[in-house]
Amino acid sequence: MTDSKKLIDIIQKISTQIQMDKDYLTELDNVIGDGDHGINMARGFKEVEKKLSDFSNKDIGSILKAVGMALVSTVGGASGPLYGTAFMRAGAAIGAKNEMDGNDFLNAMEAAIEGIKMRGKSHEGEKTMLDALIPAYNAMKKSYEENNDFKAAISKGVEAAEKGVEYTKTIIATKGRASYLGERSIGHQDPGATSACLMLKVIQSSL
Amino acid sequence: MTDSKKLIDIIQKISTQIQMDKDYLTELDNVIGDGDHGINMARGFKEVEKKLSDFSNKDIGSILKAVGMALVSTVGGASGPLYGTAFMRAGAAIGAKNEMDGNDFLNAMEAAIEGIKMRGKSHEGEKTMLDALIPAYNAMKKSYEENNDFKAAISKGVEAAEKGVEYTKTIIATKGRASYLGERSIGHQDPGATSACLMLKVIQSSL
Amino acid sequence: MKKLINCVENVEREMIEGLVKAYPNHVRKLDCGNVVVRAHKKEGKVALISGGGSGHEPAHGGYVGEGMLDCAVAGAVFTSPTPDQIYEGIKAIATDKGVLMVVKNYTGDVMNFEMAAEMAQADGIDVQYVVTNDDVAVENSLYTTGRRGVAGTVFVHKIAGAKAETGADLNEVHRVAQKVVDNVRSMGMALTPCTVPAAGKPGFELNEDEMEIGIGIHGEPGTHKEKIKSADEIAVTLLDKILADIDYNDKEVAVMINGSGATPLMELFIVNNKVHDYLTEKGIKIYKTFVGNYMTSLEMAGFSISLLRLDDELKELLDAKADTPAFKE
Amino acid sequence: MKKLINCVENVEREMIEGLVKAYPNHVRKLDCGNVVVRAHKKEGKVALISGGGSGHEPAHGGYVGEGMLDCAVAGAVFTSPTPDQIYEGIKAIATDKGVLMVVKNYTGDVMNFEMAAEMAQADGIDVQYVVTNDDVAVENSLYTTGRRGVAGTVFVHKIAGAKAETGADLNEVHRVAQKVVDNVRSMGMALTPCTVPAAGKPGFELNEDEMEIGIGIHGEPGTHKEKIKSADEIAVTLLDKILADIDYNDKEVAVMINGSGATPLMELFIVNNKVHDYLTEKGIKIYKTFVGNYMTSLEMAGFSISLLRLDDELKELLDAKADTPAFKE
Ligand SMILES: Nc1ncnc2c1ncn2[C@@H]1O[C@H](COP(=O)(O)OP(=O)(O)O)[C@@H](O)[C@H]1O
Ligand SMILES: Nc1ncnc2c1ncn2[C@@H]1O[C@H](COP(=O)(O)OP(=O)(O)O)[C@@H](O)[C@H]1O
Ligand SMILES: [Mg+2]
Ligand SMILES: [Mg+2]
Ligand SMILES: [Mg+2]
Ligand SMILES: [Mg+2]
Repeated sequence: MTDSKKLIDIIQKISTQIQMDKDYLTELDNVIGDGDHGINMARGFKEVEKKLSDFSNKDIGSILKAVGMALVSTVGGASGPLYGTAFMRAGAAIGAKNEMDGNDFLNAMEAAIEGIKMRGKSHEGEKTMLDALIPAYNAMKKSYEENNDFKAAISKGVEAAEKGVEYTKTIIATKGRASYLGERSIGHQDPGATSACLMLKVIQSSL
Repeated sequence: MTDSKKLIDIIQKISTQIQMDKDYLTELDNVIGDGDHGINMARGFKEVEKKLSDFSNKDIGSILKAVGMALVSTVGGASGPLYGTAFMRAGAAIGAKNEMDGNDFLNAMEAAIEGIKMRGKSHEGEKTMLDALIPAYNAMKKSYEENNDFKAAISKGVEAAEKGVEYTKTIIATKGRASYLGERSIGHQDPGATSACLMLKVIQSSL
Repeated sequence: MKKLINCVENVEREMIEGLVKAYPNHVRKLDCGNVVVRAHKKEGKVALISGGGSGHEPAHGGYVGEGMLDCAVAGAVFTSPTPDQIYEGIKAIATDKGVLMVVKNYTGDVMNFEMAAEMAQADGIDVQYVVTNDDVAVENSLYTTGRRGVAGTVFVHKIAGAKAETGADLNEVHRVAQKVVDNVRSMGMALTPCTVPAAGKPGFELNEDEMEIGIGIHGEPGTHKEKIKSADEIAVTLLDKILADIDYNDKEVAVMINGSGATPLMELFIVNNKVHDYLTEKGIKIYKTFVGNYMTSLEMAGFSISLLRLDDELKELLDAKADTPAFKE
Repeated sequence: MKKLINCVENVEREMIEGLVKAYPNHVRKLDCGNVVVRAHKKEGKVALISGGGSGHEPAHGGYVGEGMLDCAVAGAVFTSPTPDQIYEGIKAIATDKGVLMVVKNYTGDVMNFEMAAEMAQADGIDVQYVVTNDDVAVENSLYTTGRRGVAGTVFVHKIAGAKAETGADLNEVHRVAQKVVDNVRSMGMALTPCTVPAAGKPGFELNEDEMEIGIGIHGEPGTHKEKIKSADEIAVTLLDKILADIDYNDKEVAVMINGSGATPLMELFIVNNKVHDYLTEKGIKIYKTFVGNYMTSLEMAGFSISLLRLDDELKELLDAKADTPAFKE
């Protein structure tokens, strides 16, 4: 599916996308949170970008861990430790490989999701990034097991993530800042689910 | 010219006029001062009104002194001590009379002006109430000496006061808050000169 | 956006540097980031650390000093600081008596402080923490993140700080801090929103005749909008909600009327005038009152009321000496 | 006009009552009006009285207490109090050592305090006064009222208050107060106007990209408008004007960064960051810094800088104990 070089390229593209959608993500967070999600993510990925040149000789696990560390130490807020933990866990799951296939990706993604659940004490249906990531993971896993085609699988994943983002509009937030709004959070899309979906889309279009 | 009863009536009318022009005077003060002249004067004359019923058996001097005391203790700011002193001095100049003629009025007005000058350490041409009062006094005195007709004299006085108010637009303030504006005070009419002119007009129309 | 700043990226650092330059006898900044510690480290006591996003000044850097905190970590505006910064703070102040973290209950704050604690514990540092959650505007429910930590947190700094200063051990300081958390409740409102510098526009909108009730401290909307009422009516609305939450009957309390940043002190005193009378009518005895800007939200106009139930232990610690840039007793 | 008030006629009284209810151990209100005196009168010292219009909170009621004022008289918002009220204040605090009035240089304040002094002197009370005029924005000229008294006045309260507390006689306390007046200079700016409650609309208008330079403390316009600049540039503009006025070379100074009421502390610290560096570059030594809301203009956003030249006597008095609602040392 991808090697270290390609991975670095994908991370660069994710960063570019996050910078582009900074205001959009912030605007979403303004409605049901404190209006900083885009700012936080953009700050974090800017830091990640600075590290990209150091990554060239590293294995995939180390690269993902370094991304996670950079996010943890620059994003702050809720999304910092969550995305940070996700990338670090993903890196640990893959280990010192220089190539990763679809199975590796799915293992890494599973570990990332577990990391978020543990750190966030959260689960599906709480109007968080998990509502994009978990359905995406499930759809990708199913598709990949059936066809052994990662491109097809990531397409399914993106589709499911997009549905997940839509789904967040219909539910009350019970985790994160949006939970303070109670009923008032209904009708609005979760910024973290949106940023997670954006990342999956970048992966899809980069392959 | 007037007796105690008539005087009380005039004071009542001055108060009504001040309440009516409260916003106008405040607006003038907003431009070159701190936007409270109308508020201050209205507060003071409301207090004066409350005292009117106590005045009915008093002589003219006592009434004017009581008006001055009420203004001093409720108006505050610059205009409080100035108008307060003016009325108190006027009362002292007239003394325990129950009637006053044109000469009495002019003596009282002269004493009032001297009181303002003393308290305010000010003189004509500084963009203050004196720029209405002094020309008015001079015109009234001249007219009264020539014709011995108070109605004619107060008309001349009002005319001169109005010119004085106009004149304050052309000069730089060197006393009071407006003096902080320097050149910027030019073009704007002095609120204190305006309120002084209003009072003279009420006297004119009440006779 | 009208602000006295230089560039949105640097507001936090310049703010912290301006603070330590103003009060060099009280505080200094660590080189590693926006971490404020006491100018002179005090050994032999439990070290207290708090922090959170910036924009709440004087919280938390202004409360570093004798009788209160040993360290405050400042994140980006309204954004929790990162674990590495908190970890540096912990290392700088840790004594052999251990470290107590005072964390406001926000997902981000809790997670970042937890990660820092894990890092410090791996170094063998004894770390415990309390989570403040005094905001009664948010319904407490098993199914949510729980209530927010707001201005009542300052009472935790003051009282746990005083306890730590006595040389008490970590369990004792933790117990007292938790006692304050258990006995303090707050509720806030806003007349105007505020603008995160990096965002450039207000967190919500309000009409000229509207106010936001049940506001937090991060510029987010409150529980609902209402037509503006008189100061007295607003004070009673907030108080009623607080008084319904825990039993204040016949209790002695400390009162905090906390300005949100752009509220004139005149208005806070007018609010206190009613708060005092209303509590007195209800037979609640006011032991001490604090009126001012203690936990702000940038240039938001509004205020919160905090009520802390007191016992003899808390009274004594509340009255104990404090000497910090923003809180002196 | 969005304000936390009940009715515009009562703001001053309710504010003063809210203050004394918050700090009953420090202050009480005279029945006759909005006059605040110490809760416990101290004999054997020169009594200090100050005051002015309301709207400058915590000035002046917040500075009544040990080491500072004995009495503060609050007029209507931005309007000097009346002589009868000041006279009641003087009578309440007068000791056989006499009374010092600290008056800000406004025509109204000076006249009303003078009339009160005449009334008290007629009773045989020994009254002297100083007039503060620290605002360098206004050109000093023989042909004007002279400069305005602004935030530097708080240094007079602090230092003359400390001197009075030593039991010094009236001439001595007057000398020290005058020394502060002679050595303190201030300059301010505003990002937004403020609204006198009784007026209901702002004292001036400013575009989104404009600021007012050389502002006073009564919501009146400043000397001129400018396009908004960075915090650093604004700080330098104000400082340059102050430094050009009297000689600060090689002097030690006290610095006050004073918020106008709606300025977040974050921004004041950012300003102080520059002020500190700029003065240090110029070789001016900063002895002590005060950052906060000391002399406000209702809900105006903006700030002023005050610089006080110090000698050993002033340093010692500045450091002396003060225990008032709004100023503790
Ligand atoms: N407990 C949690 N578990 C999973 N995701 C969460 C949790 N809390 C918050 N989030 C996610 O974090 C996003 C908000 O991130 P951000 O705005 O950067 O942080 P903060 O809320 O601290 O300002 C939310 O939209 C949500 O998707
Ligand atoms: N020294 C002075 N002598 C005479 N009149 C003065 C003097 N200073 C101010 N005034 C008058 O007082 C008016 C302002 O009154 P007011 O607004 O009520 O008081 P303040 O300036 O204290 O707010 C000015 O318009 C001016 O006419
Ligand atoms: Mg957010
Ligand atoms: Mg005026
Ligand atoms: Mg945030
Ligand atoms: Mg005035």
